[in-house]
Order: sequence, then structure tokens, then C-alpha cells
Amino acid sequence: MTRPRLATVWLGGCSGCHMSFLDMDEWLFDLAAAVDLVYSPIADVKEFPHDVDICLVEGAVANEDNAELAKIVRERSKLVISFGDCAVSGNVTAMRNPLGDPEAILQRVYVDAPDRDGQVPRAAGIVPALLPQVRPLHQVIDVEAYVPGCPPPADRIREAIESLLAGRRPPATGESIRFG
Amino acid sequence: MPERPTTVAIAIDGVDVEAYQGETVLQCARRHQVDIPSLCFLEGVSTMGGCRLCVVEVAEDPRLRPACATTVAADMEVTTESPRLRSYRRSIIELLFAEGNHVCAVCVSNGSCELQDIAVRCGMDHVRYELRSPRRHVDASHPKYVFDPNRCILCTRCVRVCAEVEGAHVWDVAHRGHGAELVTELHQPWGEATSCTWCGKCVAACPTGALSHQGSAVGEMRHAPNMITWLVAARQRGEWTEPEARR
Amino acid sequence: MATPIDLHEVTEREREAQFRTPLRVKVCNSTSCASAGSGAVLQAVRELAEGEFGNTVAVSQTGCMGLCSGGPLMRVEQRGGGQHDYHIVTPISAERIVRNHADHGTPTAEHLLDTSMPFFARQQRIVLANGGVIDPDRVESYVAHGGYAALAKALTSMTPDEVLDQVRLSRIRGRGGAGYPTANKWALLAAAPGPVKYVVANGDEGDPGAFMDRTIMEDDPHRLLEGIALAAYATGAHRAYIYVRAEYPRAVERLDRAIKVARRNRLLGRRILETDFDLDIEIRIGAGAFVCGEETALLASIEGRRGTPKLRPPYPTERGLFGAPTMINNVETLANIASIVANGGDWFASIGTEGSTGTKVFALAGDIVNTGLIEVPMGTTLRDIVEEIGGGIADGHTFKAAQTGGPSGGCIPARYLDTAVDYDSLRALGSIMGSGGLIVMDDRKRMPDVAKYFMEFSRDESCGKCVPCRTGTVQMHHLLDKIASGNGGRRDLRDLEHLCAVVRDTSLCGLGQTAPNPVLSTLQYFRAEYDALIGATEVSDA
Amino acid sequence: MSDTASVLAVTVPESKRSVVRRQAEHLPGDDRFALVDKHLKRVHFAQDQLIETLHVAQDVFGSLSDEVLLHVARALRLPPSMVYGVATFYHLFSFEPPGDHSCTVCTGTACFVKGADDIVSGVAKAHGVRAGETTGDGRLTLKTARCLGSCGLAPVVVIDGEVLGHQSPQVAVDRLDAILSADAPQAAGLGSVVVGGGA
Repeated sequence: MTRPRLATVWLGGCSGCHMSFLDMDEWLFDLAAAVDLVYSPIADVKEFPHDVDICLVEGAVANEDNAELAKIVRERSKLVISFGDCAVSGNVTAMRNPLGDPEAILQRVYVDAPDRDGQVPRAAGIVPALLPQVRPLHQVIDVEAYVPGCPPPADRIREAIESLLAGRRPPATGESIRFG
Repeated sequence: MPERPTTVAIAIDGVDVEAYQGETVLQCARRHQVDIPSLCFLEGVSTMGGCRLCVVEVAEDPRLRPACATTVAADMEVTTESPRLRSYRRSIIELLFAEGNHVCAVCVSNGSCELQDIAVRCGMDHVRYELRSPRRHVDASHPKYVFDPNRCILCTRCVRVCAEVEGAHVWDVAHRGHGAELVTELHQPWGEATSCTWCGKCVAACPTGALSHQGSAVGEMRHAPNMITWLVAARQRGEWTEPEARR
Repeated sequence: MATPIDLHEVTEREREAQFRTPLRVKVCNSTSCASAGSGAVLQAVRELAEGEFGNTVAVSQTGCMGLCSGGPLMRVEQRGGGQHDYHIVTPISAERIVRNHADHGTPTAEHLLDTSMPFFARQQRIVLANGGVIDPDRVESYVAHGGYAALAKALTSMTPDEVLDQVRLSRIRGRGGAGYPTANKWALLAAAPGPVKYVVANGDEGDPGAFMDRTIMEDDPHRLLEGIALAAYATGAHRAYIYVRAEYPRAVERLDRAIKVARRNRLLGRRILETDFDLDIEIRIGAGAFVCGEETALLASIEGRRGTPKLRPPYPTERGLFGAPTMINNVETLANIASIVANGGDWFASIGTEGSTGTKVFALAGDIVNTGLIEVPMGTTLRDIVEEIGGGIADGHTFKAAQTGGPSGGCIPARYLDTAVDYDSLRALGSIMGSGGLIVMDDRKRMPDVAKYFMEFSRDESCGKCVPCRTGTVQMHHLLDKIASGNGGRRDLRDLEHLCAVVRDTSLCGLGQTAPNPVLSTLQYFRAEYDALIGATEVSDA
Repeated sequence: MSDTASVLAVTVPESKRSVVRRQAEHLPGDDRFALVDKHLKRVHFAQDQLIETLHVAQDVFGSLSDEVLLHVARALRLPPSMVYGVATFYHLFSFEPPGDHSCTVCTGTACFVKGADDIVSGVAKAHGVRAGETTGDGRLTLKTARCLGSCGLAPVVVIDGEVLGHQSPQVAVDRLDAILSADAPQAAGLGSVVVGGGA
């Protein structure tokens, strides 16, 4: 029997969810024995592979790269899991939404705020353009399950992955779904 | 000696319980440890009936009834949990999350927020609806308190507490519908509202992080809605009971 | 104290006056005709009469004659019989018409209306009986056509209970929308402890596309006052309010004048018509809020507060305006009362259907040849209304749907055109009678757009008090917009349907509870249009 | 770190001029307040007369400023927040001075069916103003209404109080252009003289 192929990606987030993932400590050895980690920011793989069984997605969809990667993830994964509050709800990443036009935000951050020589980075193909509004993952692609938390505590992540490996949905009740 | 209330028998979720004549289904259920969720209800001030989370099914009544405003009647059969009620409550909570800017991770009330607690209870693992992301300005002009309308759910507890218990009526709801918002006096900074007595009852009553003490950091704010209930019982009925500990 | 009016004497005097002039010209000066230019017509005819024709031509304004699409309308009555109606008259053609009548006694073919056409022939007018007949500003004119006879009869020869009995016999149901039996409401107020109780006339006609109440208030204000007086007498109230939309300044003006005149003639005030019955009526003006049509919101507005609905019970008849027992009746309902008392409840019950008695006024509008105000017996089929009275669909298109009940109602498709229109049949079709707006739509209209239009209305008119209505309407509108613009998927449609159920079942008041109706009914009858719009797009269920 | 929500609050709303608002007395010689007071006296300062009083005040002043609202609140002995809440609840009260001219497009059902939306967007585009707002130069206020009850004439537009039936975007825009150009302000210098003369 082949081992499930696991992937994790991060979109518009702070990588805190992945840090919490690492907090699973020694259970990571058990996990490594149970699955093939085929793609992850913590593994050196350049392209998102095909035939992924489970993919944990951290972060909201904030820029064009995020949107593109989300679509690839969807196409190539059986189960897509919204991983952490930014993916689930937009969270801190989406706090720019009320401010409207991203251009004004870039101006404020890169031009007005620095003491001198401010400029908006726009190198084509290098700096992805911001989307008008940050969106939770499930509003961009279909998502099979949600693991909220900022970040989700390691126990919660482990519980979710164990459920998925056992062919069940991660718990969608009780404290396991508390935001924040 | 206070008169003993007359009682009637009603059934809550199939269990026969004794209800006091004149009390509401919500009060009766809570006395019997059946926790019907509600955000706008606050014992001690007038009933608003706006959050609609406490809707229950009553046998032989085709409509859902708000438990906070439905008086018990003999032989009433009340159902407080059903798949339909669960799905409706969850939708209502999702609608609230989509309406404002509720970012639990950076909220002063994270971990002790009634909205967050009910979201957990209703099984809200994500919000299906479009985030409205309204642009709302935080009012930190008051020396003691902060009003963050991003987290306001318009339950109007603060309005009622201020008008009915403190008597100052600093707060009210302005505009309407999706434009509705809380204002102090003529929509001026709270710190300039001369009618504010700085009593802090509005802050105590708030179920979310919308009203908080100046200087509270993430997760530090503790509200005390029970203080209001206690205070009203003491003032109006002369009953001094032990106020429950702050949440 | 003012002298009571002598109804007989006034009637005689009016009749005599009618015989004095060989020619009487009445120009419809209701709002619709006024916007079409009836003011200039009236002025031109008046100048002609005062100048050239001396006293041989009597000119007056009159109330709505119904066919608004033909405005300005003008009626010429000749002494000894003969009455001709004209449409689309101008000051110049009006002059010509009057001259022809005065000089030659002949009608003018050019603008002549065929009053045997179904638009007129198929109507039965009770509430609008005085349209085209009386001058709304003259109480004498109302009295001469039977006005205040019912009140006189009730006050002098009937007990309050007997008045209530007639209303009960008539089986009239509330014309404001829900169709609650009027007599039941009256009985509740009559049984409520006094002495302070209130009768409130609900003239906050907010449905876009409905203007029957406005027409009654503007064109026959005394009919409303008489109805209120009868309601107050039957229920033991001595104070009444008329709540009028601020958008109806003319109705406010006319009612104000009518109340003053009525007081002066002891038709209102202390010891009405020299009996022991006292009643005063006060006008309260809204300020633009659809939700104030809801009873408890309306009362809050009269009390000078935000027009947000309150939880019921307690019902207004227990604790209403200023805490006192209060009964709220729709203007059209009250406008039927004088006729019921004058002719008897049985007479009224013989009109219409078993479950819905009497007539109903509809504001007929949309893609239809004849638009305007019509009054037909309950139970008239939709087909009769659309094809006969309305003259069919305009511009060579075909009928697609009729919308009744405004933002709380639904769209009825062509296959139900033979439905007899009454409270129960409309409800069975997923719509409601509502206040009487009836908008006809042709095959060019897309139903998701129509649903979106009404949802935008409900969204903007939501008071904001309860969560499902305040935020649910926003999300439903968003989803409808997404779907109607071709950007929606199956999941959006599913979310929309779920939200319809949430908002319908959990909202605090009628506005929220009925806000999903336009979506539900268009989904019920025109689902294929929604499916076609989402067919092209993305995601299925996860 | 303190409450991060301040990230959302890039600006705190500009403090209203509390000094002006707090003034118990209004400008001497402004007899418009006397008209409001006359009404108040007539209704015996009854608190339930708030909406009627606001109507009167708006008729007198054109719109409801903070100063006017506070005046009414004090006269009726109502909390300012309640007066503000009531005034903002109802569509017909406005808080900004209206433009020189007004254009109201009826968006009732009959007018909707006959294309009222296109008229709103047509006028909005032609004059660079959104529904419910006044143009930057204060010349035109564009409004929508929820059914004016002239359904037989749909679609209906009301320009400066005149009801116009069977409108189209172009007809409405042309009419507005004619009205606006008829009393267009003269050269800037002259205009300021006129304004200055009134002060």
C-alpha cells in the first residue's frame, strides 16, 4: 500500500501555522513514517506536484501568486484543508480590506512611511500584484475541511491530520474550531 | 417576605420542568441549566430580541419563537436544539462575522468573548458569506475606554444599560439597516460626550471586544455583564446577591 | 362651539346647484394627472368658464378616475343626463371640448374615452366610488354623495356593538397585506379597558408601485375620516391618528383641511352630530421608512422614535401607542367601513369570494397598455385584470409574470393567469395580496434581476434591529448580484436558498420574514433562468 | 503590543467642533430658530413631537446641522444621541445642505420595470455624482425615491419639483443641462462678490 502524499503551502500569512506544525515535535517522526511529504515550505521542492492526497494551505489569498498557487493546489490535490485563521477567515491578512484600494496601502507603506527614497516595488515577474481584496481560501477554491486557529495549536493540527489519515473529517465542533 | 411565584409545568427538550408564571422561556431554561444561546439578552435591562439566536421551536406553533421574549404557558413544549435550529444559529453567527471585522487573533476579548464562544458552540469552522469588510473608525478618545465598532454586533446592550440603569443615555443606534451604527451623543468622539459619567457599565455589558478598557492588550479584556444583572437586582428589588466573578 | 352640519340640507343644496348649470366640467387632479399637466387644463377651463361662459359652466377638480396612463382626464356632464370622459387632454383641446359641449351639445370625438371598454366596465367601485365625482376639498360634495350618512346612522340608531356586528358580517379582511379579519381586531380593542385607547389609520403606503391609499387620502379624505370615526365609535376610542408618509405632502394637506372642516361642521371633535360621541383625529407624518408600515414600528414613529419594530406580544391592542390599547387599520380598510355600515355587512359579503369579501383596489403598472388605479371584486381572475382591464401587454410582447405584494410578494407566471385573485389563492401561489401593487412584466424581464431589485429594496429598508434581516438581506443581495451578472456558481445558489430560509424563519418582523419571497417565488417558477446563469460557472459542491 | 485594531483605524474621525456644538446660544439675529421654537411651543414641547419638529427644522434650515439637532434635543429635553438616532433613521432628513438644483429619479417598481436604473446611472455619469449626493460645486443633488406614485407615467423623474413622465437617460440629462446652464454662475470674481454681499 502506498503512503498518502501530504503537502503544505503558505499563501498570504505569517508562517505561524507552519511553526505550530513544527510544534508537533516528536509526532512529526510518526507523521514522516505515515506519509510522504511531497511539497512544503520546509522541504526543498520547487514545483507543486501532482496527485497530492492531502494539502494543508496556510494563509489567505492576497496576491496574484497566491491565487495562482491556490488553483494549482486545487487541481492537483484530493483534499484541500484550510489551515489556520488566515486561510479560513482572512484574519490579519484581510485587515487591509476595509482600507480599499491596495495602491493607497502600497503608497503608505513604501513611499510615505520611509524616511527617504521610498518606492513601490513593482518588478514584473518578481513582486506579485496585490488583489483588490484579500479573500479566505474557500472563496477562491473549493475546500474540504477547516482547521482554524491563529495559529492552530499543535494538538489541533495533529488531531486534524490523524482524522484525515483515518479517512474522517477533522473535528468541526467544540474547541477545535475556535478562531484566534 | 417575597411572594412565592406561581408555577406552571412546561417541557424543555422533552424534560418536564417547573416554570414561574410570567417568566420567559429563556429565563426558565437557564434556571434549569439549559443554555439557549443569546447575544442581545441581558437580565436586568429591557428585552431587545434582535440577535435571534435564542429562537426555539414550540409545539403546535409553526413559527420559531425568540426564547427571550416568549412567556411560558402551561404545558408548553419547547425544543431548544434541532438540526434546523443549529443550522439557523450557525448562519446567524456567520452573518455577524461577515458583517463586521471580527479578527479574534488580535482582539482584546479573544478567549473571553460571547460571540466567539457561541461561534464555537454553533460549529462555525468557517464563514460562508462574503466578508463585507466595512471601514469603521476606532474611537479611543475616552480617557478610560475604547470603542471599536469593527467588533460591534449592534446588540444594544450598552445602549440599554446606559439609558435604563445609569440613566445617561449617552449611546444610541444611528442610521439603519446595514448602515446602522452606535453613536455617542451627536456622533462625536466619546471623549467629548459630556453626558458620559465614566461609569463603565456599557463596557461591562458588552459581549464582544467592541467596548474595552484603555490599554487592554490582546485577550486581556474581561467583561462583566453579570454585574449589571446583580446591580439591577440590588437597586430595584433590594436583593444583594453575590455578583458572579468576572468572566 | 361649531354648528353641526345638516346633512340633508347640504345634500339638497348641492343637488340644486347641479341643476343650475347646464354643463359641469370635472378635471381629474389626482397626483398622476397632475404630473401629466391637469393643473393647466383646470386653469384653462376655469378661465373659459369664468370669462366667456359666465355661470353656465361649472368647473371643479375631482379625484382619481383610474386610467392614469390616459391622463390628464376630464369629465363633462350635461344637465339632464349625458356624461362624457376625455383622456390626454391639453389646455387647448380641453377648451375645444368644452366649447363643443356648450355651444353645440356635442362631444368631441378626438379625445373621447370609450367608457364601455373593460377598463371601466369591469370595475366595481366602492372605495373609489367618488373618483371623478366629488371635489375632494369640499365636504359638501362628499355629503351630497352619501357622505357621513353612515356615521349619522351609527351614532343615532346603532350601538357600538351593532356597528361591530356589521363589520363582522361583512367579513372584511385587512387591506394592508396580511388579510387579518378586521372585525377581530376591532373586537380586541372594544374589549380592551378604557378610557384611553387609540385608532390609528396606517397610511404609510410604502410598497414601490402602490398608490391606492394615497389616492384615498388625497381624493376622498372624508371617506377615511368617516371610516375612522365609525371604527372609534365601535371600539370606544376617542382619539385617532392618521400616519401618512412624508412623501405624500398633498395627502397631508388635504387631510389636514378635511379634518378642520369636519371639526367646524361637528363631524369631529366634541359631541359629534350632537350625540355624546367625541373623537379627535391627528395627522402624524412619517419621514421615509418603509418599515414604518409595520404596526409596532409605526407606533414607535408616532411616538417620535426610531421606527423599529417591537416584539409581539404584547400586541398593540393590549399595549400600543403610549402604552394604551391601540388598533391599527389600513387606510383602504377604513375607507370601506362607511359603505359597510350604510349598506349592511351582508351586502358587502355578497361581493367577492367566500374567503375574501368586497373589492380590492390595485395599482396596475408595468408593461401593460392601461395603467392606473382599478377596483375589482375579490376573485376577479388575473387574466381579466391583465388582458381585459389592463388591455394586455404593450408593444407586441407577451406576458411573463405579474408581481403582487411588492417586496414582500412574489411573481406569478403565465400558467396561473386564471387564478382568481384573493388573499388565499395568492398565498397558495407563494405571493401575497399586499397593499395592492400589481406590476405586469413582459418577456423581456429577467427574473433574477427582478428578485435582486426587491432584495435591494428590502436591504435598504431593513431597520437593522435584528441580525438576519439586517445582514441576511445584504448577503442575499450580494449573491443575487453575483448570480444575475453571470458570476455565480451552484454553491452561491445553495447559500442563497439557505439564507432565504434563515431570514424568513428567524427575522423579528414581517419585513424580514417576507423579504425572501421575491427570491423564493422566482426560484419556484423561473428556476431555469437561475440555472442558465450559473450553468457556465465553476465549482460544484465539495 | 497593544490592541492591533488600531491598524484598521488609520484615522480617527475628525473631532467635531465641540465648541460650536456646545454653544447654548446661536448666532444673534438668526430668527430661524425662532420659527422652530414657535412650533415647539405650539406642540407644548411634547417629546413625541420629535419627528414633526425635525421636519419643521429641516424646512426652515434646509438641512439638519449638529447645532440644530442639539437645539431640538435641548428644547424637548431628549438625549442628543436619541435625537441623532431618530434623525438618521429616516430617509427624508438630510445633514448636508442641498444643491442648488435637485433631480430625483423614481425607482419604484413600475419605473424599475421601465428602466429607471439606466436613468440614475445616466445622470450620475453625466454629472459625476452618485445617487444621494451633491456635486462638488454644490449645483446639483441627485436623489432616488421609492415610488412617487405616478406609475402611469413611468419612468418618472422630478427635477426641481417638477414631475416629468416617460423619461429616458438622454431626455433627463438634456433637461438638467438646460436648467443648470440657465443659471450657471458667472465668472468667479462676480460670483464671489454675490456671495460676499450676502454675508
